[in-house]
Amino acid sequence: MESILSLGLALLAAPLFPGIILKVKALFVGKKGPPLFIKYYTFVKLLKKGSAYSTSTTFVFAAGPIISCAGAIMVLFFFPIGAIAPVFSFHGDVIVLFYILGLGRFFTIAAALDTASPFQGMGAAREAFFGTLAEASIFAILILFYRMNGSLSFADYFTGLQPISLTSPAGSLLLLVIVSLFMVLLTENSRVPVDDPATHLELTMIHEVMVLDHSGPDLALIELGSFYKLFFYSAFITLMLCPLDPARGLLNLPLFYAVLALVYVAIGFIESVTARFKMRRTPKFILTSCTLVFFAAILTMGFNK
Amino acid sequence: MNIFLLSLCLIVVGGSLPLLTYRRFVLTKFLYALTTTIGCLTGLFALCTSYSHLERLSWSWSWLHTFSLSFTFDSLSFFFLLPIFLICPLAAIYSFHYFDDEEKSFRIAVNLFFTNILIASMILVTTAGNMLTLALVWEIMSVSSFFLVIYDYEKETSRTAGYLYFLFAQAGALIIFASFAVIFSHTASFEFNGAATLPESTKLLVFFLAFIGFGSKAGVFPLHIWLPHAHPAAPSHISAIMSGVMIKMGIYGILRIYFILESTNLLMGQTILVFGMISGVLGVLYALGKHNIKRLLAYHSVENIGIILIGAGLGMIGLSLGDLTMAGFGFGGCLLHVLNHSIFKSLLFMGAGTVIKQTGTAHVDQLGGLMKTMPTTGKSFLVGSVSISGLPPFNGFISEFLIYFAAFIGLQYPPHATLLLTILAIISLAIIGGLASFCFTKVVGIVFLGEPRSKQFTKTTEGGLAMTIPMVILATACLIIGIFPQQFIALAVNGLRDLNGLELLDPALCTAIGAQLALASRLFLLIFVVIFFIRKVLYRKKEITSGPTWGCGFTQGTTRIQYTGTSYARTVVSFFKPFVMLEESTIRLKKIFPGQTTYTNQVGDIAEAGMAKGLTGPLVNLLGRLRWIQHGNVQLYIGYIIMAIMVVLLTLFI
Amino acid sequence: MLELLFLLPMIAGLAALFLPANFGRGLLIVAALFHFQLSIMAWMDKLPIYTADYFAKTPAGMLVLLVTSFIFLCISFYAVSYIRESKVENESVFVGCMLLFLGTMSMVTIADHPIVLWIAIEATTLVSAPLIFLHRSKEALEATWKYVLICSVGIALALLGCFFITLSVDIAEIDVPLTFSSLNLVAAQLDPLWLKVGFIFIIIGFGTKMGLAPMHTWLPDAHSEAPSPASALLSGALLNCAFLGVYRAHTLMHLAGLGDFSSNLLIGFGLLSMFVAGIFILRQADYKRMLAYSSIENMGIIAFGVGIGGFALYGAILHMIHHSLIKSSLFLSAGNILLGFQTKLVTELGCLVKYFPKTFFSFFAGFIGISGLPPFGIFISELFILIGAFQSGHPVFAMLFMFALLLVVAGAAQIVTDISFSENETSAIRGEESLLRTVPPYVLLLASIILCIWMPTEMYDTILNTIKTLGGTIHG
Amino acid sequence: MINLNDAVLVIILLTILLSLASNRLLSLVKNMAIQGFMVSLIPLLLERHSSIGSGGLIFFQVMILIKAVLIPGLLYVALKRISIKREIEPIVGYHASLFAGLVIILLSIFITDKLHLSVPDGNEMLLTTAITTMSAGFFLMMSRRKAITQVIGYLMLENGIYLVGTALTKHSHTIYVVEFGVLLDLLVGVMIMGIIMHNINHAYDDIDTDRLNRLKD
Repeated sequence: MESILSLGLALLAAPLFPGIILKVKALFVGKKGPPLFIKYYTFVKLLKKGSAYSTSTTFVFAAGPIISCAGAIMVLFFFPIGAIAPVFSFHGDVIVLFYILGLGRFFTIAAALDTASPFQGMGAAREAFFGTLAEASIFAILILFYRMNGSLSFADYFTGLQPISLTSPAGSLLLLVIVSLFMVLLTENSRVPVDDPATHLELTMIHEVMVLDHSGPDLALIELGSFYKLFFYSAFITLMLCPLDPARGLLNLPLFYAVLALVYVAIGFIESVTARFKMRRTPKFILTSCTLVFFAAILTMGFNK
Repeated sequence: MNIFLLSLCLIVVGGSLPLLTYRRFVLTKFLYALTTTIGCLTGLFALCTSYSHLERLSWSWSWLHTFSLSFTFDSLSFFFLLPIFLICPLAAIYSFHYFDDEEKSFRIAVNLFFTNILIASMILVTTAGNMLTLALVWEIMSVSSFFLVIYDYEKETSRTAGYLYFLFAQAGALIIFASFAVIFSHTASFEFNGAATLPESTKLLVFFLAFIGFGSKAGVFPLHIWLPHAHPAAPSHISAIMSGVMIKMGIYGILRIYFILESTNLLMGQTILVFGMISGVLGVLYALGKHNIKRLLAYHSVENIGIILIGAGLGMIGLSLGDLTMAGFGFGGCLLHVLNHSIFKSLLFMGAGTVIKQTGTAHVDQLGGLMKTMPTTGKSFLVGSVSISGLPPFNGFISEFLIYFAAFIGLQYPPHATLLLTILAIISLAIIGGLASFCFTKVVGIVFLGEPRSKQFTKTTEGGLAMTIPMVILATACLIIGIFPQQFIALAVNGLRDLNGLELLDPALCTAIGAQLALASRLFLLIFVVIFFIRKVLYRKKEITSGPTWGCGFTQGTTRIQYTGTSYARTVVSFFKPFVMLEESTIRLKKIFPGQTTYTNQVGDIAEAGMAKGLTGPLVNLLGRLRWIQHGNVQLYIGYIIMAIMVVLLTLFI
Repeated sequence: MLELLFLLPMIAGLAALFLPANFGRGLLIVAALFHFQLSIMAWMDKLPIYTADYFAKTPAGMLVLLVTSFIFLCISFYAVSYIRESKVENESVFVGCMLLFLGTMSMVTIADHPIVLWIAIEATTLVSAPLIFLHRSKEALEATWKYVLICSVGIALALLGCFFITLSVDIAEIDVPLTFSSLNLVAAQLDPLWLKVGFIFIIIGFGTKMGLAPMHTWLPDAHSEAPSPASALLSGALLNCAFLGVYRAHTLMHLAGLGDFSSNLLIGFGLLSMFVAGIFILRQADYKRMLAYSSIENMGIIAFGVGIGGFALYGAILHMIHHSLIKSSLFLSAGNILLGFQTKLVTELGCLVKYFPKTFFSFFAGFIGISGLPPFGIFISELFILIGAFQSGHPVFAMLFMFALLLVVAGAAQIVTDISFSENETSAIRGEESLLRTVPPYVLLLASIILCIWMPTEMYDTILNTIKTLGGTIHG
Repeated sequence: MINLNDAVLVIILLTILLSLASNRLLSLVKNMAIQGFMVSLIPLLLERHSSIGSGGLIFFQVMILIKAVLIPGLLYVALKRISIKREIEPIVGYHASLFAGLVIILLSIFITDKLHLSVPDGNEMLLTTAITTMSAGFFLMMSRRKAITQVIGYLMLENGIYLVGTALTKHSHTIYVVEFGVLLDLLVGVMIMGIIMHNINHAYDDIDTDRLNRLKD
């Protein structure tokens, strides 16, 4: 019951946090910024609209948003939000979930290519490339976690006997992981410095250009999916930063959401102080994250036994 | 057993019939498809009925007075028979509409004949009960598939492919024979069961020889060179059989030799693992760079063989470490991936075949928008693509998951080499998965989605029913395995039942995960369906308009403005440059108002180039220099004789 | 009487030299049939020997005899059609020499006295020379000259070798009849040094005839320039006969306890021949020469197998039989190609499969067979030789053997696929594919397949008897 | 008293040196006739052959007939028909050839000495001659261009081998029928070579073996 409650809360609250990012960015340039609930407003607005479909597209175009959104939601089903046992969990679920996210990416790309637009193809190529590299980083993280507590599910990572946190025996290594995961977060959720949807120049965009042709409820689904995805990555980092006792149940949530908000603030901060990388530097950026974790994983060879 | 023989007879007879009736073209194809399908289904039936008492299935004949040809079944052969009996009938049905050139009726009849010889020989390979038998049927398999590869012999590429294939098959077979010979020289018998008594170092030698030999058939990097040539050359349903089923015989051979040796040497597993990783990553990389759709698929076979080998390697390491769970997951994943790959790869080859047949080109960048004109092919191909990318909820994911699992279990073992290798295995699996989905978004996106890149492809039509039905069946199979993984994992683990060292494996350990995976797949499907209906509700009574794609300000875009596969893959391919020999040719923009520009690239295979540069080139050169021996002068020839006498006499007196 | 085996074809041959051409063809077939029947009778022990000082029935000889007789029978039918279509001027010489050739070869198979063996082998050279020169072209002339000169020189050395063996008997002061069968009984007492020297000269001498490198130089010329039926006989039958000479000497050496020495020589010459053949088969421009080099390779394989001994010996004997059948079939098919396209150059022909499908079938099947693939027997013989090589502890040799095999297959496959499939503009002179010319290659191939599937017990026993003296075995 | 045996051997050696030095084909043929005759005489002069039966006598007569008369005769006829008188431009010149001949003799003596074999009755001289004859035969074949010289070289080789046969082996093995067969082969061989030579001359207007250089790889 607790699990379902926390899941429901997360599903509802996720669109709130990107608002924080916008707020932070606005504050940095000395503006007031949009209201915190801006994402809800746009979401509802999009739902009300109709759609225009390109004559080039097929059912794949429509399937893209559904699948990517379903994937993101699915991940939350398995994630211990606020160290509260998730709805479902089994040994190995992390692999499934990251592959589900991969499926979402597959269809987003396919949908982009379905429009026959040159820019969308370009964005798709970049998304696929960076996604692949990020996947390597993520699996390196999983290796490290397995070395640390021998489990392969989110629930065990944070609610098990040996939760993974900065305070755990090999916690020092986690610093590397947090940095790396943050980099992955930026990549996977198309944030600055990897991607900047706000440039309004299609040639330099990655994710945003792929969804150019979507409109109305389809676009709403895409937005929703990206909220959940960002929420998931941030929550992941949050739980590493601040270990919570699973026994306390729902009482964890306030602290959890507070730290989570801090992660979003950090994203906003990064977005405000850095500019987008040149496209050529991006692979190096992601590779750095991969190397960091890999290094950490190698270090565990000394820690155990 | 009698039913089994009956099915074998049916297959051979079904293959021979076309040779007699080729003048009645349609009848021939019909009879062929019918008998072959019935034959394979009979075999499947025999398998199912005898599943519980496999040990009774064995028979042998005396051959050339002293030797015996014996055929036995165990769980491993049972499992490898599955893809044969499942894929081959579908390929036979597919051929009904694929072959439609009545002028070539005799050639087609010959092709059908060799197809069935190939099927029969593969069945015999999996059931061969001793080394001599295995050697014999192995060679029959090579010969018959050679004829299938050179079906289009008018084309230079087909002949080259056939030639390469022939050479690799011969070389591989010789090396396999050598490994048998080493066993024979210790046991003085052709039976498999004596091999366990070999000294440890000899076991290693036998295993490595067998690995090279069988590996060249399986397409392990760098012995895969024949593969990307042979598959595009052969007719598509033949590629489906060869890639889907035949190259798995190489895997079968490796596993068989490994298990008869009963060795627990860690080196074997590690070698297999390393080669698996190399094949996997490089296979998918080269696939990315290829523009011919069938060649691309062929490189994906190399990749998938890599994944299978990673599984097998992890299984072997598990066995050496005494961890039966790891072994079970490794081998189980390996076997399941064998089945899965045979399903989605033959689906993809059939899809590619339909595309090539209906459009007349295999070049990815010339196609586009086929989803609208060939919906069934397109949808099945999409399913196949998702499956081969190893994404849930389709079958490819299930087997990759098992292999991941084995690798993660391996993480807890101390030997540093093993640990490092398992870490690398996980990373490379991740990279392979990522690149594979990269590659298949390219294929699906460029070939089936978007707009046709050339006018002539706007009016393509769907292939005949006989071509679409097998694809639909296979696509359904992909989904079924994804949604009901327990049964299939159980099937794969059952395939390990009779193998040495794995008798104690508790199937429940490995199959338990199946239920969880099923849960995950079904949950995902549920969420998908829910969102799907919500979306439907949302769009009710909404205004839906349609128009051209927004061109970002370009108003007069032609269909040629679309992104091509070449440019799509370019960044990744150039990222891996030292391993991928990228040759680019482009016209640089110079003027303020630049004229027309082009960009093409070729991705060279380092193994192929390396072989040409490091082995065949110098060898041919050297041999060419030696040709002066036959100089034409009688005086010189007599000199040779004197020289021979002198040399030999010297050896006598020294 | 056993002597009829060579007397009958010799008399028929002499008669044919003087008979009108039309009689000759009939005579050829009749004599071939009779000879085959005699061979069968010899196998059934129906022919007593009258001159036991010179002749004897040995298992190895019987095998070669049967193969020779069978091949000759097939070729005789082919030859009749060939003569008719290729306008041979000197038909009676052709027929006569063919029969004399058969006679001398039969004499080799039953010769027991070393010098009689020598005489018979030298005689094969002399009677086959006119066959090679049949078409009277400049190339044929050159080939004949090289054939006669080099083979004569080589075989002269074999005579020297025979004298040395005699010397070894003398030095040991043993009084036995000078026949292989009696020498074998006292082999252990013979003088080892002279025996070795004798063997060296015999292997060089008969090796010249057998086509072992580096004495093989005449072979590609002669085999490619001879008319196809004669090439088929040269490759399929004559080489075996020369091999028989080496084999006899090797047996003697083995029994004298010098088996290692002779084995090493055989292995060395065998491998060398295989490699030399490989060099020239790769990128060979002339398909008949390719076949000729392939014969050199196969003789190398046989020598290698015999040298290895044991299990490989069984393989070598099998290889000899199957190579004869398949190679003669290939030469007959090559003859059909030559008649059809009028050229021996690979580059000038192509698409055999379209123009001459029947010939294509036999040619390609022969290629499959010679490459060591089932269902043809060379598959099994090469496998056994390979296994034998490993078993006897010669892994390095075995690897070289495999490498050489591959080299040859690589070359041959290229040529054969080119001939069979490549498109060619210079269109062919479309000859008819007459039944008489297409069936014999099939029959020969079929024989190889049948022997690979089912071997008559008598033949099996004979092979076992053959290899028993050399310590060969089929039980590991 | 001069050892008749040795005298014959010396004559044989002389013929060898002569044929190496001679450039006239006709004198080469004559040389061969003398050599053939002398070689045929050797067995008769050997002591252990003293008890020759009537069969043996007939055989030796036939041998002299073939080696000293028929074969040189055949060569003579061939030479007349092709009307070529001398060997121009040998591969190894005449003076060098003569020198090579001397070296060959020395080597043969060395080999004979080195072998220190138990040649019956210590006929080292015979063995030396035999080896020299064989080697010189090979030398002729390799150093001359004309086909006929090569035939002569072959004959010389054959003579040498024959000398070895008689020198080394006990007479009890010699079965005349067998040796007669050898001679017959030799005769027919030379006959066939003569015919081919005739054809070569016909086809190329020369019997230079350099022309026979078409078949090669």
